[in-house]
Amino acid sequence: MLDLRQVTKTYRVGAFGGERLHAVRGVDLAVAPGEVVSLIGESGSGKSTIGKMVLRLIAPSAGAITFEGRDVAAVRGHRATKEYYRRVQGVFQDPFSCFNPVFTADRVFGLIRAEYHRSASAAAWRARVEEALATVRLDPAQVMGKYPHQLSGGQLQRLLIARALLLDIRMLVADEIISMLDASTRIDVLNLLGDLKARGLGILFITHDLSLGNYISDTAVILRRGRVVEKGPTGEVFAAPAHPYTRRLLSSVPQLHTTWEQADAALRAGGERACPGCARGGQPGAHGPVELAPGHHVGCFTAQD
Amino acid sequence: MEPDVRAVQAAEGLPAQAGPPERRLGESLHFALRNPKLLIGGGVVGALLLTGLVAPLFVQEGPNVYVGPQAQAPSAQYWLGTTNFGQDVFAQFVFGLRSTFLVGLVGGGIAAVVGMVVGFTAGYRGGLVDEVLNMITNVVLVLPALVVLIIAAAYLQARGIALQGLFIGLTSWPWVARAVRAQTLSLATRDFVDLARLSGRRAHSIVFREIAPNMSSYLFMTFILLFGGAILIAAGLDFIGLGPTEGVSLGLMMHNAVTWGALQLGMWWWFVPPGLGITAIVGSLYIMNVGLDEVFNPKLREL
Amino acid sequence: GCTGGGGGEGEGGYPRAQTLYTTGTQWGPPANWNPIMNWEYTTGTVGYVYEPLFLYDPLAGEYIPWLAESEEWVDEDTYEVTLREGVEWSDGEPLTAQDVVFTYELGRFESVPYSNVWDWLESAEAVDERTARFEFETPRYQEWAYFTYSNPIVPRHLWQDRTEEEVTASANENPVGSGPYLYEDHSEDRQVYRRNPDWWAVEALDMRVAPEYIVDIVNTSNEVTQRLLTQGEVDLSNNFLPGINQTIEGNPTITSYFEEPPYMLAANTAWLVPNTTREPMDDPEFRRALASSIDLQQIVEGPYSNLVEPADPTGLLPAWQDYVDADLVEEHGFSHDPQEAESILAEAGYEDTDGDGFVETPDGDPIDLTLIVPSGWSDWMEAARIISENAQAVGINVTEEFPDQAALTDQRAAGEFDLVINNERQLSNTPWTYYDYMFRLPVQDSQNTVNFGRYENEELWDLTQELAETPVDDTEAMRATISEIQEIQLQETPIIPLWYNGLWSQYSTQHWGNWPSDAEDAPHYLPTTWRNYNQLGAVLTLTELEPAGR
Amino acid sequence: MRRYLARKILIYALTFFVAVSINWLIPRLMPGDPIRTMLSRGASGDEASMERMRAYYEQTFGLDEPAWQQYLNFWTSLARGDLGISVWLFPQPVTEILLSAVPYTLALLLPATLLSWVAGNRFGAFAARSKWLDNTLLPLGYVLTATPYMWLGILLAWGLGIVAGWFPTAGPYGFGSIPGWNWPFISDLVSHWFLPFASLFLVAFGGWAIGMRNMIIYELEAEYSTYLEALGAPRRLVRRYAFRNAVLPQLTGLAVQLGTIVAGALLTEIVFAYPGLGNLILEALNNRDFFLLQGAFLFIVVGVLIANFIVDVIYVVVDPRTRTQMQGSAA
Amino acid sequence: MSLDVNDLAVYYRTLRGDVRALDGVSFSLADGEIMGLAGESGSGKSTLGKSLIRMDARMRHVAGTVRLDGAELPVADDARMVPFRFHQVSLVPQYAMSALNPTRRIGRMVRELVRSRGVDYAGVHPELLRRLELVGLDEQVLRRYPIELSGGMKQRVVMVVSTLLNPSLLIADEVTSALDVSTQRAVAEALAGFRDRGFVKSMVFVTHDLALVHQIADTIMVMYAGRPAEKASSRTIIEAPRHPYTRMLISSLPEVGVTFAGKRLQGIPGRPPGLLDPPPGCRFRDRCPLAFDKCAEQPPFAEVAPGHWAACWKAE
Ligand SMILES: Nc1ncnc2c1ncn2[C@@H]1O[C@H](COP(=O)(O)OP(=O)(O)OP(=O)(O)O)[C@@H](O)[C@H]1O
Ligand SMILES: Nc1ncnc2c1ncn2[C@@H]1O[C@H](COP(=O)(O)OP(=O)(O)OP(=O)(O)O)[C@@H](O)[C@H]1O
Ligand SMILES: [Mg+2]
Ligand SMILES: [Mg+2]
Repeated sequence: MLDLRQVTKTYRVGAFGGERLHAVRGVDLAVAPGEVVSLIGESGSGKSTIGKMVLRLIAPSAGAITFEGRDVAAVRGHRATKEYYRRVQGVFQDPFSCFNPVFTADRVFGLIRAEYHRSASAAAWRARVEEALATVRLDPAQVMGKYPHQLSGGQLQRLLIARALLLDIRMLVADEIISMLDASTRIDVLNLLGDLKARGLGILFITHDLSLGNYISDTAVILRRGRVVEKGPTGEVFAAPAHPYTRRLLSSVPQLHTTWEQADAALRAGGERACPGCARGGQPGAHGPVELAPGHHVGCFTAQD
Repeated sequence: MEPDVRAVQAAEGLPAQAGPPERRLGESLHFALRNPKLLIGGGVVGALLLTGLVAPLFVQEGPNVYVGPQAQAPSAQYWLGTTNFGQDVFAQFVFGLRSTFLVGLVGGGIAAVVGMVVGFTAGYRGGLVDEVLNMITNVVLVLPALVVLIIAAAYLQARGIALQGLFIGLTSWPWVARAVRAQTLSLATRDFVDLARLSGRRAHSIVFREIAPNMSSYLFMTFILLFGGAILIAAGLDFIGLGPTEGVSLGLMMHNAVTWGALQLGMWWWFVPPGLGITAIVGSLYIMNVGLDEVFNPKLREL
Repeated sequence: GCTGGGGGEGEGGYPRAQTLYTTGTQWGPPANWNPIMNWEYTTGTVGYVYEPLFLYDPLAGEYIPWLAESEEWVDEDTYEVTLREGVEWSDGEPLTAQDVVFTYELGRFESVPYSNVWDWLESAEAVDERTARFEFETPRYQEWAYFTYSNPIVPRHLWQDRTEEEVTASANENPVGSGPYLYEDHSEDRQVYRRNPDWWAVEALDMRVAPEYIVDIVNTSNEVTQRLLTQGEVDLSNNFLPGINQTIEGNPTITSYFEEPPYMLAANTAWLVPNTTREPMDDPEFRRALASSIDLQQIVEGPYSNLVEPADPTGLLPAWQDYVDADLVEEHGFSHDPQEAESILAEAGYEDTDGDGFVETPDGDPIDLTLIVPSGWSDWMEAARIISENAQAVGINVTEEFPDQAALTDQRAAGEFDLVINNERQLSNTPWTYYDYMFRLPVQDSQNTVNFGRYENEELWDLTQELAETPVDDTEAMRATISEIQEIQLQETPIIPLWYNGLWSQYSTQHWGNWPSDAEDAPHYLPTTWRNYNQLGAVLTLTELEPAGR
Repeated sequence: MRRYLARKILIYALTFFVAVSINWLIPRLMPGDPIRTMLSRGASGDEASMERMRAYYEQTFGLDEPAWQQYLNFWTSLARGDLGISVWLFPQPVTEILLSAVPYTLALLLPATLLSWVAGNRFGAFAARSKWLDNTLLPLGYVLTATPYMWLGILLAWGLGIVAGWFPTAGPYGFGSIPGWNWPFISDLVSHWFLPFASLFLVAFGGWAIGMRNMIIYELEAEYSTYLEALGAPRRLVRRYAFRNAVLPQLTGLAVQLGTIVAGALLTEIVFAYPGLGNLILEALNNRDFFLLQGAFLFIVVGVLIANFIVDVIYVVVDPRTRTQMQGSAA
Repeated sequence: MSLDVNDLAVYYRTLRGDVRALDGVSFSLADGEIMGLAGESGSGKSTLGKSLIRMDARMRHVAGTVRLDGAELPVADDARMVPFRFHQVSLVPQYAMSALNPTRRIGRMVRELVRSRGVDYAGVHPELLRRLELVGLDEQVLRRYPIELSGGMKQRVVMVVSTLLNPSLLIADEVTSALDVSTQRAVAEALAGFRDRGFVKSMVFVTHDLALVHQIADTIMVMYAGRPAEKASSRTIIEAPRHPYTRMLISSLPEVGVTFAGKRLQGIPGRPPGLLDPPPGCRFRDRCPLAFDKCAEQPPFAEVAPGHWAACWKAE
């Protein structure tokens, strides 16, 4: 459904924009209906940039993004853009910053109505909103007419998802939607994503928290400095991380039942720096994705950084 | 002459909004009613404004009409005395207040509008648009405004107060543009802006309906400073004889008093009220502004 | 001891008791000392440094031989002037008839202000060292007399090699003249002269100028001048200082020519100029109605607090009182009379047909006139307000407007105005200058100096030319011509005299005494430093001054 | 750093170009003919000779050429440092007129600006967060900034000059003084300078004091201040740090305000008959002296630009944040 | 017993009344103990941290005492606290990223700070260098401006500076929340290292990430709505929590390996009560599956097992 091919984004930075910053480099990935793809990586690895490119908030410097067979770059003009957003929506990291603090939270629905459902009668619209709220398990009485600060992060995040559901979306970009939430509310939101996936939505789930990526996603994509270093079915990637970077990342994740020492020990045992990609004939430090197992690729770019 | 930019720069540290409107309003009101700076400043400005609005209604003849004896000290009949020609200084003062407020309103308003449009556009659009607007801003900033105004003032064959305000407005916006741009830049990174785009909003409505409301208190304070600044600039122009050629303003009164020898003749009643009026209006506006800052900004509130 | 004003008494300063401080002429830094550029030479360049052949004393109505000892019309077209003996330039060279001839020959350059003399002058030659002879095509006696006292003589030996540009566009630093003062110093805000010890008049006329130094201070504003005057830093101020009447009354050290209103001598007439090419100002009846509507007394007492006097209906200055034909004025003159104004209007068919309180033209067109005066000229602005009020009171819709001065000059020159106030022409030796100003023909696209109202009356212009060619000493003939002019003028009222602008002049007696005044025993000269007024005898004021306390 | 400066210089150059071009244009759009204005001051009333002189001087000033040619001429002579001849003060070269006026303007402007900035900042920092000072002395600051320059000037002139008689109120030095390097003259010079300086200083002082007060309050609330306080640093240190950081925006403020301060100086000069640019500009305007007007304007623009540039450079030196931004990205 | 907090109550003054951000908090901290302080946002963790070193103008000490190394800490008195700060109690603030004066070189700032506290800088300089090295920074950083450092570097600089005078108690508030996993780990381990080397005696490590705190803390105290819910050794808290809140919290944490498809985790329904006017009794009552009548009464924070405190009637 969503396809990224060799997508690259370069920012000009510095005085006169003289320097180039490669935020995303030659990323390939695909999201199918009913699939959750998690993008995982350190801060600055280009995750949000990819998400924003998919949402057309920024334009790729090179490469193509296609959605349902149509090139996203070809979507031009206000009307076409609106149509695109009818299908593809996003939810962002900080629920508090997603709401305009001077308006009530349900204004996000109002905006959708003003742009997409002008003709809907008030009653029909209300019904529609309530249905969406029900989907995200929110009580309309509790959230309508309230200001963002009066709602919890989890509620706000769910409002945002409900907002996306008001449209006929096929694809959701969820950019770190749970990192700002308390542990106890986090899981609710994740579960909600799971439900949506069951409804056939494709989800691009962006996170730096590996355990969360693992919980919800079907495919994991590990990003490092704008490049995909490992990509594969989530279970496989987490169980048998191939790229040293993935392994190191995993070992740093604080886990309830494993101490860091134990993780380190496990890492050492697994052969710390060996890259199975190189072992399979990739040029050490410079090879692109090498398929290890069906759908499990590893890339090694250390030499090019 | 120019608004106290610094107060606004300080306010840039202001968290874009300190809570939602209904609570903010309530709270702001609470603090507003307890803020002596705001109360005193607002009170003085309000009183003068009211005088300027209402008192002229009770003045029978125009401010320039020769109604009484010449050069008379304040008396029960002529509260502020009369000019060399027998014009009622009080009548001139109240009409002058009116036009002084008008200049402030027009000048401040136009500067605010231009500054905001430029600032919003530069901040939101970024890129080349930003560069070009920045350049324009810089040019206007270094052009010595008063000199340009002098030239512009001379260019106009007949000058009204509103026109004067217009010209002042057109030269005093750059710092607003800069400040608004900075604010917009930071607000534009907020996710709700992206969300509005995802909702199919067009750029201008994002700027004016999403970003601007978040800066409302800031914009209001900016306007107040511009208002005061415009009054001072106008007074400067009036003083060197490039003021409006019709009507009265406090600056013009000052100019007339000086050219007609009010100082030598000891006619303080002609000379002091307009100067004091300007100082009082502008000073109170500034004080009010600091008060507002304290009200809007929770960090500065004192309990 | 910071009051500084007089400066250090001893070292590093001009001694106060021997220095005269003047102000009121120079509005910008001294920029040139070129007597030919008569619109902007530094105060005193002519009079203090360069001198004319004659002075004309308008108060006495007589010519005073100055560099010249005598003059003579040898025949109708030939004029001879004889110089004094022993007059020297300040560099020691003798001043001769060649210098005089050279000065007029300079007029061959078109850019020299008096170049028009060659329109009717045929030749100039030095007969001998002291005698110059001029042959005329048309002897315009009145104008020639004007030239003999207003144009200063320049030294040929220093100027003969100068190009046109050097003559008319050079600063002429270090001026070498023949007059009572020598250039001493200048800075941005002052010009200093020192007394010329070898001035010819000391011997020839037993005359000496009293101040050793003259410091002329650049004006910035009336307000500053008033301060300086009050503080005794300025001895003579030639500024219009509103309210100075009260100061004169209240401050014994500040005086002026008269002790009572109008305090000042008259220097020129302020006119209300109607644009006679426009309706309804082309109608003499309308102009007359307008003239009658104006309450001059209100202007005189209001903005001017009696510092000026209302003008005579002929507009001639008090100095020309002799030329005013009283009978004619009695018969045709006008004065403030609203009823009269209204009835003139009614008779001429100006009626308020649409009921807006203002009359329309006989054709029924609404009248909506604008009176312009330069913005910033506050006395005139106030006067304009009064005139509009007066006119409106009789039903003539006049509103005042205050454009920028330069803009006004443009409009005035192009004839794009309804009504304007103007006082271009100054006091001079002959009323001819006034009639020239009023009636000059032909009217051109751009009227820059005269006849702004574009009034076309061949008869008056012929009479004016006749006057120009009347010898200056033939006062009978002059009077006759002038009466003829006045007869038409008073009936036509092409231009409405308003008031006499004063020769603004107030002086402090703290340091200098024996100022001109109308008192019997006081000098009767023009107490001014204005440009071109030294030739009217203002320089003589300096010879009469006495240090105070003596 | 070099890149940054290069960029700044480019911006300044463009600004300069635009500003000066605007200035070239504006007077020419104004109604009024400079030559006629000049000649009409003269006594000669003869229409014909007047016309001839007008043609002559128009040519002398090059005003008879087409506008684009005049514009080109303007830039070429500017490149030669030639600002033309003044119409009003004919035939003085504009450069000369300006050179004799600028020292006076600078003598007022520089000390008044710098001292008021320094003193205002100190005072504002001192008053901040002291309830007593804040409520008593700062209103004074507000009143000072709100005072029209010329009004304060005139009040001072009358109060301290005329009434008290402590200071002379007009001119750069006594009208009877002869310039020279001697004490009487120098003290004379200073006593004339003092009142205009003081009135400029006071107005600006009030502004800076208030600005500083407002800025420093924010700085004292900033997290680095909180951290220092949490570690028990004495108030003195905390304030010193806050002051330093608060001064930086004040520095930008200085650049932004320069145009205004210059305007104030011009007004003050008029009040005190100080022979700086103020009166020159006003009279040049009244006389439609394009050349002098352009020259004065050029001086001011160049001055403001230079001052801005200095501020920019100082800013870069004292605020490390700008430096890293210039290098493109944070470490 | 290095720190002993007894029934501490600190309120925020607001327009609409007091926010009871800390309401009867008692616990103690042994020498060498790192106590993790966990809990939802708004539960009062930072307030507790601030109370121990410097209350801001809005905070009001209502009740309770704090003793450090046997001496009473005058927490309510800003001036009298000064001698204790830095020397005895120190802080790595939540806002470590912006805790350094942006316009001072770090070295100079440290020097001035140390001197202002009456300590000879030359004496501590070598130690400063040693500790910087310890956290992986070289001497160069002292010559840098804060903006020239990355977030993690700044975080570590602040840690070193705050502990330079070997305080007895260090409060580290959310020092790792803004960092990504690998930096987070480095910083957390460095802090533990400081304790091991005796730079600080004991530490309160505030975070909302239980998994992280468990890695380095000896004990964990879980707070809920301004009150301590449970305190025990890290292991106990993770493996055998007694308070229903702690239990629910831990069971809602996904771990690597747990998936949505495999095992659907459950969050805690409801929201914590507002602290402006909190209901009487157990504050978790509304959300607690075990709640019963007695919960209308505030359960004491009682020692339910040796070294294990819980505030729940059903904790036994
Ligand atoms: N507008 C921009 N201009 C210049 N550089 C940018 C811009 N936006 C992002 N970058 C840079 O691009 C890189 C990737 O940024 P991105 O936001 O995609 O990272 P991320 O993986 O989402 O990180 P995080 O986890 O911190 O959100 C970073 O180095 C960032 O500094
Ligand atoms: N200045 C303040 N004024 C009023 N209430 C405040 C203030 N600061 C904090 N509070 C309230 O005090 C309570 C405790 O806040 P605190 O900052 O200690 O929570 P926290 O546990 O540190 O949360 P977080 O994880 O978000 O940092 C919260 O309910 C908060 O709303
Ligand atoms: Mg991101
Ligand atoms: Mg906290």
